[in-house]
Amino acid sequence: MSVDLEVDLGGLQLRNPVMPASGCFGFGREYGEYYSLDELGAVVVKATTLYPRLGNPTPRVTEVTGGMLNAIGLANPGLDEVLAEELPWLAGQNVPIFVNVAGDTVEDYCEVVEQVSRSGLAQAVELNVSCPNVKLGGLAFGVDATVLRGLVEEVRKVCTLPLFVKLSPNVTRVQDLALAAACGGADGLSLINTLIGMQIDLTTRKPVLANKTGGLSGRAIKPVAVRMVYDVAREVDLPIIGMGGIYSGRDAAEFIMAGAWAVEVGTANFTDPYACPRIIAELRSFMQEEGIKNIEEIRGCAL
Amino acid sequence: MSVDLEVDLGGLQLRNPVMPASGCFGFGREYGEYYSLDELGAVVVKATTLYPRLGNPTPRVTEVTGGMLNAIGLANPGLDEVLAEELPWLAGQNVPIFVNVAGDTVEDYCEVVEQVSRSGLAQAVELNVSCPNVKLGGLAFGVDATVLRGLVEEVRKVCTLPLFVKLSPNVTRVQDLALAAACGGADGLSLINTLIGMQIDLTTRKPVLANKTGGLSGRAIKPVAVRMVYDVAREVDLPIIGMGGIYSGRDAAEFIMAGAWAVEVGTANFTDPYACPRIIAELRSFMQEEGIKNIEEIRGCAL
Amino acid sequence: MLVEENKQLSRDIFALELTGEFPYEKATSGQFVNLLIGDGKGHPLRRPLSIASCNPETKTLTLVYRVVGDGTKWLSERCPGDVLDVLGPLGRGFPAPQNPGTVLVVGGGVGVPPLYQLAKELGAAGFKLHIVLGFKNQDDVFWTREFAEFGDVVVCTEDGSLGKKGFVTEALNVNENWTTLYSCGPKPMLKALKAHFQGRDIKGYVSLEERMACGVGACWGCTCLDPDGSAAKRICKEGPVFSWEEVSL
Amino acid sequence: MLVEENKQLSRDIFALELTGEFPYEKATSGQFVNLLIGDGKGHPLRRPLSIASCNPETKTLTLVYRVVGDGTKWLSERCPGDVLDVLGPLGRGFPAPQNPGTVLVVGGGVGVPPLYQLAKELGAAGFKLHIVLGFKNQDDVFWTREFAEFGDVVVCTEDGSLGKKGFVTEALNVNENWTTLYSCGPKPMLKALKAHFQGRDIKGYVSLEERMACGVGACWGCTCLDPDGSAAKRICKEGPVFSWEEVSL
Ligand SMILES: Cc1cc2nc3c(=O)[nH]c(=O)nc-3n(C[C@H](O)[C@H](O)[C@H](O)COP(=O)(O)OP(=O)(O)OC[C@H]3O[C@@H](n4cnc5c(N)ncnc54)[C@H](O)[C@@H]3O)c2cc1C
Ligand SMILES: Cc1cc2nc3c(=O)[nH]c(=O)nc-3n(C[C@H](O)[C@H](O)[C@H](O)COP(=O)(O)OP(=O)(O)OC[C@H]3O[C@@H](n4cnc5c(N)ncnc54)[C@H](O)[C@@H]3O)c2cc1C
Ligand SMILES: Cc1cc2nc3c(=O)[nH]c(=O)nc-3n(C[C@H](O)[C@H](O)[C@H](O)COP(=O)(O)O)c2cc1C
Ligand SMILES: Cc1cc2nc3c(=O)[nH]c(=O)nc-3n(C[C@H](O)[C@H](O)[C@H](O)COP(=O)(O)O)c2cc1C
Ligand code: FES
Ligand code: FES
Repeated sequence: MSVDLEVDLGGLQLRNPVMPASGCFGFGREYGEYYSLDELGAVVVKATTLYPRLGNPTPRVTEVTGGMLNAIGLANPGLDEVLAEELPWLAGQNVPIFVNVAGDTVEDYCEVVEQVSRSGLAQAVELNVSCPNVKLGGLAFGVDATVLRGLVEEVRKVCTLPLFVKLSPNVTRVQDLALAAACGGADGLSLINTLIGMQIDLTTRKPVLANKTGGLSGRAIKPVAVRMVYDVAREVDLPIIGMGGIYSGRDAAEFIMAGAWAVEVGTANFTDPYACPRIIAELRSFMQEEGIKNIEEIRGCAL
Repeated sequence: MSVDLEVDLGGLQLRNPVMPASGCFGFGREYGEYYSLDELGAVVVKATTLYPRLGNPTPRVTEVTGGMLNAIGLANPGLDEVLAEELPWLAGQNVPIFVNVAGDTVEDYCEVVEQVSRSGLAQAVELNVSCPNVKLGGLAFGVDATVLRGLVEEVRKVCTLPLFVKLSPNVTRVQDLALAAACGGADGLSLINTLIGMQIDLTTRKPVLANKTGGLSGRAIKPVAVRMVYDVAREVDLPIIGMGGIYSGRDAAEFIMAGAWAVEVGTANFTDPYACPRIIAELRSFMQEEGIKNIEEIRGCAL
Repeated sequence: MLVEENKQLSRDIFALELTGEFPYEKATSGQFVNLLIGDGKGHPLRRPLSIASCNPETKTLTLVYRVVGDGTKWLSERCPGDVLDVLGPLGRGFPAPQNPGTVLVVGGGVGVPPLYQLAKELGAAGFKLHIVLGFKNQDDVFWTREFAEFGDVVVCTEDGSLGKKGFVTEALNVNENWTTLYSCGPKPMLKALKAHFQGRDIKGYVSLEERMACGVGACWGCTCLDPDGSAAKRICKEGPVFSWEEVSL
Repeated sequence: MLVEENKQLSRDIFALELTGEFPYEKATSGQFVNLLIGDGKGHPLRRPLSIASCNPETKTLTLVYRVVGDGTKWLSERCPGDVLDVLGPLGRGFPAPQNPGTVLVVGGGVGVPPLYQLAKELGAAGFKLHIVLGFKNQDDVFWTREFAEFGDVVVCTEDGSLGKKGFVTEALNVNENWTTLYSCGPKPMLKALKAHFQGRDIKGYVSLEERMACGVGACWGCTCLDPDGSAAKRICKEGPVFSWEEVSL
């Protein structure tokens, strides 16, 4: 049986619903040495900020049962270099580009989004309003509905690309934030970002990460992520990109059944550099075995 | 080296800081067949409500990577039977008893707490304001600071026992809820209850649990739990009982370093019926190896 | 316990023979054990499997399981000499018949194995048994010869590829003089049996299944309701065997 | 890759010899591989280990590791014939010396192994080597004889239980005419070395360690800073080997 993996993500045509998640795939160059990036549905690049950032002190990453903690702190080379060096290279790889954008102020966000829109190098913007690692800004936008709506409204004015808002799971009711983003003018929603966690080193008796807390990702968060996708899909009528602990085609199918239109793969890349193409192949096999002709057939079927 | 495992939990003397968590240990009878309950620091019994409850339809439990989901729905025999049949038996086992109390209304909570206080059969009350499984009540109390404070204030009036409030992790800032409970008159805090999650059966294409969502527990939630204990310990000056994914003495030590005075062990009992006494022994060995004489020496040392 | 043998019985059914320390004397037919998968890190919940046979003399315990997921797949890969963490015996098994006369034993699929120990016990106690075993098709069939030692055996397959074609109820004449019925298998089969014998003078026992967490009665994960839906029973503790009157199917 | 041998070298140090498919030709001294622990389910992050020796002719790769936690403990239990998932070679290794003259090679603890491949390469290229190897005490010492093939070797132990007593710096006369220094070991040792040779005309290279997630440059988990703290470098991609001028220790 031939199955159709294509998805129309609110106007954006993807050849399949699988894309690497922001921060877990750099700007594509590194894993581009392992396989051809045009196999992917899209590439979501590292959070880009107006100015270069060094990020948090190290250690920034550590393993926990079923996942990892990270406190990268939005380290990135800054908008100018991203536009000059990274996106032009990636734009030559024949794969849609989502630029993940972060900032400390509404103005920063707007400036980055405007320049990315104008550059003609990207196909969509993913607004990172939930990075739990940066003490200034970041967190605040993603956890308060009014603040979030305000941010999205301003960004919307300067954004000529499809605008996805990436939600934080560290909130009481994620669907309220999803609605706020929708009201602000988002074209779609990405979820979930990492859960805030901590690991303590029993020898030093201090937190392992220099930043003390870090974002939990990987298999451990999958049930929470599936639930949040489900909660949001039931209340908001926008395309959803689901993520959180996806390691296999079956995991991807679970998110799609919960209401996701597409999925992102983060931590799994670190365990298996070929995770994304493998997940695409596994999703295709799963659909063949189950006689599912296209993604829409199962999208949100568990709702 | 001889180490001292005793803890003074705000006036309550425990011979060690390890107790089984509510809902994972019935009223003590079942695991009491595997070892003597007086080895434990205390026993926290199943959530007790004013009237008997059948709970949610089955399936109510399912395994996920690194943990499980449950949607028991507060099934319990109700206050009268608990007071007549369960607590008298457990009170004969020479171990302090924490009665976990749940309800739909402030009046229900107060009625149960008052009768438990009067019964003379319990040493402490743990207020379950965070059970994510019951559609009516439960959730609402634990996620809104004003509502929570109001509940705790009313319960406080009728509670003559040490009053622990068990916090929900499904909130934006757990420390705000902790403060609300403290202002309401809590003597201590227990955290965390389960994170809300979902698992979808790829064959039926529906949620596995009849209740659709369930509470995530086990190793998967440990980093989130440690972080929340840490967050609360920094801002609230009350004894904390930490829990979430504790499987070993080292896990228990991690919570204590994050600021917990004692710990509860839930899901681990299902994997290993001897989990609690094993964890006590492991904690003792850990302290011996590290030359830690008593629990206070490491309590909150990572803060 | 120690794996003595792990033998494939049919397409996806295996018989696991265990030996070593176990309270063999205490175990009765219809009870189950709760098995740890690996070191429990990857699989925090144990897997409940019925006791198919338990022999205190030879000190062997036999479990028969169908490979359906990760846990049973892992089990199917165990080899003689491997060590398994086995909790049990758990729950309440089949009670002895209250009346003399022919006893009806009806099993479906992986509901068949726990009835083996039962048939053995009833056979030893001198009861006359009529045994009906239902399977999907001939590839699923196992242990029919073993049961024949204790009574007359009728095999049914849904597609008729072996024995009688159809469901087990079709092979059961309600007018026969059976005094007690013991059954284990998929819920629809148990329901059909109860309906089939509705109003007849026969005592019925069913063995139920439900997803379990603790397996010992501590978590209330595995409950079923009594017939009027007013009280809950724990399948792992008050069950897994119940009389027809005790539960709503 | 296939485990050929997994030999205990000292108290908690093991040498793992691997064979099978690997781009041996591409690997240079100072690079590392990233090893999957088990099937990766229990341990989602790979473990970085330096290439201690790589032989394209015999198609063998040797890693030397200290057992410090779960991952390395699991590694130490692998047997010949076991299969490992090895990603690499990764990162940027030791560059060739820019000047002729005696080369100083200084290793501490598990910083010693990556220098073995380096010494082998430099020895083959005809360089004269002075090798200083530091360990905690005599129970930790390994491979000193192996290094002696390529130059003169000085062994130091912190407690003096073997060789010279004290830190490696104490065994190094700054007035000697060394042109290049290659070092790998704990950060305090690398810092002390840099301070020791401050102002001397010697080119220094250090191999750094940091907790890693991807190991390929994609996550920015493993960065260090340049000396004025204004730019970040990824240890797994731009490193793990850096010249003294490139990084702040
Ligand atoms: C009292 C009792 C006795 C049983 N006896 C037998 C037996 O003798 N032979 C046999 O083949 N099977 C028996 N089962 C069913 C058996 O427990 C499941 O097939 C098994 O747990 C599946 O595990 P898995 O990891 O392969 O499947 P998965 O689907 O990967 O398991 C996921 C989770 O669901 C649970 N689960 C899945 N299917 C069932 C089920 N049918 N019943 C209960 N829990 C389930 C598992 O225990 C696990 O927690 C019995 C079940 C119960 C409750
Ligand atoms: C480029 C590089 C090369 C290395 N080469 C060697 C070598 O040749 N021989 C050797 O013995 N060790 C080497 N190390 C250190 C080695 O990676 C760690 O000792 C190992 O990862 C510990 O794993 P574990 O599971 O046993 O310990 P755990 O403490 O259980 O590991 C927990 C997590 O912390 C990480 N971690 C722990 N210690 C270190 C460390 N020192 N450096 C980086 N990550 C760490 C682990 O990778 C894992 O993600 C190297 C490290 C790096 C970065
Ligand atoms: C090392 C690391 C860096 C990350 N950086 C970003 C980031 O820059 N922007 C962002 O929106 N999310 C970031 N994330 C979150 C991921 O994109 C993703 O939402 C999360 O990891 C859950 O998916 P996973 O479980 O598949 O990893 C990062 C995650 C990790 C592990
Ligand atoms: C099956 C089950 C039932 C539970 N029932 C209750 C309950 O009745 N009251 C309560 O406060 N918490 C209940 N909990 C939550 C636990 O007490 C504990 O907070 C949580 O499981 C985290 O700890 P763990 O990871 O060690 O299991 C239940 C948890 C499980 C797994
Ligand atoms: S499985 Fe816990 S009560 Fe039955
Ligand atoms: S470990 Fe990911 S960039 Fe170095």
